[in-house]
Amino acid sequence: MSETPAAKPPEEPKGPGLCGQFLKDHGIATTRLPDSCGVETIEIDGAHLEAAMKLLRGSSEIKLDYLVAVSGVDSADTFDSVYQLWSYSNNNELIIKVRVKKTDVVEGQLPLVPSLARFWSAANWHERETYDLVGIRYYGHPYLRRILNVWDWDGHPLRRDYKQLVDALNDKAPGSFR
Amino acid sequence: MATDTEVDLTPRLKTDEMLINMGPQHPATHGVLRLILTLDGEIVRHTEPILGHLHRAQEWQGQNRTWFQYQALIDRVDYLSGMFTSWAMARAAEVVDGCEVPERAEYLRVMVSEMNRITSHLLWLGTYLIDLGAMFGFPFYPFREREKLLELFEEIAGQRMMFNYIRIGGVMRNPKDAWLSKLKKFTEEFPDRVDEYEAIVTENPIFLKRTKGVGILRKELGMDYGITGPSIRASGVNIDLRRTKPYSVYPKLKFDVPVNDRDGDTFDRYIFRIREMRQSNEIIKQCLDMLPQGEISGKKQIAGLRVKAGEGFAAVESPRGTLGCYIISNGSDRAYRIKWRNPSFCNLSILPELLKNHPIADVMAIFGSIDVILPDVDR
Amino acid sequence: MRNGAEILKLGTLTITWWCIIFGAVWIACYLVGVALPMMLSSYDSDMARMTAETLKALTPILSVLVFIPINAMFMVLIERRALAIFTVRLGPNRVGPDGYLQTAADAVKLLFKEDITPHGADAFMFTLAPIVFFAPSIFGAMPLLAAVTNYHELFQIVNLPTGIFFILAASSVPVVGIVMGGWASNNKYSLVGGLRSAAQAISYEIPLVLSLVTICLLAGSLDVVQIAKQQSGGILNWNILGGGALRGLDAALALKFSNSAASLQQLSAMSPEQVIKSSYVEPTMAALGLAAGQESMATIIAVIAVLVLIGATFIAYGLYMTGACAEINRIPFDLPEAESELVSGYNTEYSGIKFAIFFLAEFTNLFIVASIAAVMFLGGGDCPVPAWLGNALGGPQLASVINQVLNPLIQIKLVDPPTLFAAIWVILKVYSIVFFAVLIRGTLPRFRIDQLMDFGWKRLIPLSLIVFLLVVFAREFVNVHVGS
Amino acid sequence: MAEGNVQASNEVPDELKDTVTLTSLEKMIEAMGDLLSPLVSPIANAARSNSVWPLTFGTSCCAIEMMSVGMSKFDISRFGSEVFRATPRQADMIITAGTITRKMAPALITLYEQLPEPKYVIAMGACTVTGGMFNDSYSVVQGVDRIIPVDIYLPGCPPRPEGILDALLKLQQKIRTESYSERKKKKYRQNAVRYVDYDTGRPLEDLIDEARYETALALDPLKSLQENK
Repeated sequence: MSETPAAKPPEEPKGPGLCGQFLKDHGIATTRLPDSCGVETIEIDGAHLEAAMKLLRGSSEIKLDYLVAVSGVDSADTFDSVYQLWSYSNNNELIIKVRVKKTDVVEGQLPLVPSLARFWSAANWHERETYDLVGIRYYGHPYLRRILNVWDWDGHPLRRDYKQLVDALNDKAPGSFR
Repeated sequence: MATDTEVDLTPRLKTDEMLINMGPQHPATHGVLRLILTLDGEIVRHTEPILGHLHRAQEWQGQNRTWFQYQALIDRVDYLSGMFTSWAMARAAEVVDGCEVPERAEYLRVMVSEMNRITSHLLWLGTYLIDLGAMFGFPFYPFREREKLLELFEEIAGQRMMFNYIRIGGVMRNPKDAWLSKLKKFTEEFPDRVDEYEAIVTENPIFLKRTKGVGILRKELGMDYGITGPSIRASGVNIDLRRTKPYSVYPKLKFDVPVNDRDGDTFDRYIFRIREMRQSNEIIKQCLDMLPQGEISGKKQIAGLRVKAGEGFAAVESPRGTLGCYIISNGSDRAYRIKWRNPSFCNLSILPELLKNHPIADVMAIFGSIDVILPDVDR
Repeated sequence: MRNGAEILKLGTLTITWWCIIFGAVWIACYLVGVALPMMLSSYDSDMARMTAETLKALTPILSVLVFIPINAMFMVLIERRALAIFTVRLGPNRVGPDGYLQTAADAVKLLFKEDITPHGADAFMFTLAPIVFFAPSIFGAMPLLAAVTNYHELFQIVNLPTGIFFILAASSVPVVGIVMGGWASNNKYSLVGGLRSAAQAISYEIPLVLSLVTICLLAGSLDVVQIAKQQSGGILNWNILGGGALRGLDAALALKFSNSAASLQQLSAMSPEQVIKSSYVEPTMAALGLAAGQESMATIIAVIAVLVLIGATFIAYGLYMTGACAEINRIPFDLPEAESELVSGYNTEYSGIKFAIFFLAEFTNLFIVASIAAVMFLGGGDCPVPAWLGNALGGPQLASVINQVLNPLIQIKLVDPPTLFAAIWVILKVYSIVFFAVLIRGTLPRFRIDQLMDFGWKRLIPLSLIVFLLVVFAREFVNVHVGS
Repeated sequence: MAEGNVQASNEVPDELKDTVTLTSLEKMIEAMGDLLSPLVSPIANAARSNSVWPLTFGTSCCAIEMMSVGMSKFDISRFGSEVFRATPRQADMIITAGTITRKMAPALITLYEQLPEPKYVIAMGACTVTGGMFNDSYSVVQGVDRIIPVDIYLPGCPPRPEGILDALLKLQQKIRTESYSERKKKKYRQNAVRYVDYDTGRPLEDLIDEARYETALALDPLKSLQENK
């Protein structure tokens, strides 16, 4: 259960893709990750996320104006915040990842990623959900509260080290069903 | 009083806002949504949706069940269109795995999921009329057609609602010829039935009064919130993955995607669903004619089903909008992470904006019109 | 064809239930109002006479008390069965023979159910509300009794010279009960429901009353018995068709159909124009001050006036039905208990017997507004077949045959044929209105509160005022019921 | 019956309970006690069993089948149960159609307690019988009998509408075997606080506190249970 994704076969580092080049032109550094199933995937530093998103959304040629989803992933040594970007008007696609190293996270605190909810309403509930389930704190979010679980829930269920609450309502151990 | 020279201008009658708690148990919240409405008289000033009353940890299940087990579970993500949830995950897994899907399977997938779109819209139509207060009478008619389709589903998949029919790599079962002819018969009857609904509903003056000009969704606002599906097409955004990001055999099929030319209101969202049902019926007809012979699964359906390592995102156009699935696989028999992008979840987030300054009776009209399924929201 | 069989079953059910209801009321009234006083009359003492008189006076009350619960149970059942037929279902058919006792089971169950007063509710008001809601439908129905039983002597006691005012006053009381219940429940849905109900009742009372006032104007009376009497003699005399404006036509046709030589001679001497003239021309001439040579002009005006009157009364009937639907909270005006918005509206917190009373009263109110419509617009207990046509078709012979058959019963005063026929006609009329209301319930969605107000104040009230004015002017040119 | 699972420790104070007033008929029957019970039982049972009004309570997939059962093809109205009441005060039975999660549990308890006696529960679907396919999810209640007493278990995911009809008939049979006075004595203990005061007129910012309050309610029965252990 706690296996990490198998290491990818090392790919040749390609040059920046369409969106990576566009961001580079506007002075935002990105790292190109291996394409996920043919979709350009870039890693970006949290500090530049908001600026990059504004650029990508506003530009007329890229026009990635459709934020499909924000996901949180508890990877082997990082917490990833993954943004799927599409466009309403053309066929561009982009996946942006913001990675926070687990070693950088202060003990007892949550990893921090800037929030997009202030200027992109679609991000609002997705970020709340990711905060709820994976435990990534989106700073600058107007209303960052748990959305699916009750408000004073302990822990973040989709973390690999989550210990399930056992009580009168739910006392069978996970996996006992199978 | 003589000493009082100033006139008291403060209003004598103090009015107060009233908080009303709607749900989680309420006949019109389609299950278990809870809305905390701030009312000024009967006008809604602020809405606070509270979700998660049906949070069944589908994503957590995805990490803890094998692929084969999880396939059976995901119909429950959106129980009115189980074919689409299955298909979204199957597509994502196929994209990651790189396995081929036989053409016959693709046609069957299109067929059953369009059938499922019809059942979903039919149920929506019935419940929407209940929301508008037609408690008896009309709501029963869409169910009549829905039952016919459910019988067909039962014949091909063994279940009325939780089909588990579309599997990673293909579909589960080959339909018999009798089934295909029954379906053909249904497609021939169905347009007449839709005419019947339209005759009862579309020309009903009270229905028109209740829906026209209510809950206008501006195009830009909808795009800002990431709304998809008929709700945004009724507001003039042309996003239908079957056409804009074509998948499966949709490019080979002839059908229109109805798109509005103005900001849509509740009535537009109704009429566009009706039109979509007609289009779906056309698609099924074409599929029946074009259905090729051949294999139906490109992957062996065994308990130890594995998906190659990698990550990928794939989406299908469900009756409610873009239904996406983001998979990270590490090559083992279960997923490392599965994230669902549910159309209802995103569409629901616009509800507070739409409800603002509408009377409380319109809460149902608007909430019903964006067609939200609660397990699709809460997972 | 299965649907046909279902409809047949529904018909059987209806007739059986009618027999049960009327049998019960009939026997109760007979025992208390006729049989016991007759027995007592053999004792020649003041005490016996006084008791007999008291019993007679109590009969109307007793009849209503027996009638209302059984009738409401039947109405609930017929509504459920009819809605089931509209939606291709079967409806309750398990309890008793073919489900005849379904609502009786419901009633008994509700009687045995726990009766809850919610925490924080005003217990006194909470208990009082259903009573306030239900009581007016009992005493409000009283003045109608004489009108629907062909002025039977037993029910003359409860007749009032200003009966329709009394009925209207009584029918506006239930809303107080709704507001009381809504307020006392300590529940916001109830409160909103109660307030909606008050607003709705105030708006829709006006067209309702105006449409009835229009009829009173045509009838020249506020006495429901008087109004019902005026309409006797067939459908052409009913208030829904101009309030007596067609009496001239009726009279001419009667002449034509009567086979006596004198009338035939009289008829053949008249041109069609004269037929019309015979009933209206004089008042018209007087009103317009026309000379003798301008008769054709007067005739045209009279015909126009008749058409206007027919249209106006017909619209008044529509207005009355709309207002009544709103008054008793039926779909599409069921906002006070809007199930998909306010859970159950004003009765959200009511359970057990109190809820049963609300339920009962709702259906009783429907029955009462339908009977008002039957008496005021549809001729009360009058047979829709005009008298001359009935005579031509052999009505008197039929009546005499029936009289002979029923003779033993008539002898002991168990049956009074005119009352019997009047009751049957009233029931047919009332239940066709009830059935129409059920049909509407199975068809229409609900209004929104602001649209409801809009509809009420901007459409119905002006329309009802226009109708009223039209009638005021048009009746000057025609011989309507007034003064007859 | 799983009444034992419902803990008495957080019983509602009397002043918060709904008042139950008996009708004079019931008072009479109660006064006569067990004597009258054999006479009343058949009448009461026949009436109760033939008019079981369900509450419109549906959380997920099963709710759709519950709707189907009221529709033309299956037609629950034949058994007099098509009167789906939206308010618990007027219903006799809850069909727990769909998964009950921890967040939903307090609402369901409240609903159950708002039903007037006699009240019945049909646990519909695998999720409410045992937790079903979501049995080991962190957020799912493993069987609705952990929070309210259940009369009929109806397995299936979701059960077919015929299954619901069967469950209803079984429930009717069960009701017919009851004794009136026994049923009166068997009182369910109130546990949940009925009036979660969402709307005390506080400003919306305070909703946070209110939601915390609700959360506390959701978890309270559990905490108290652990303390007892």
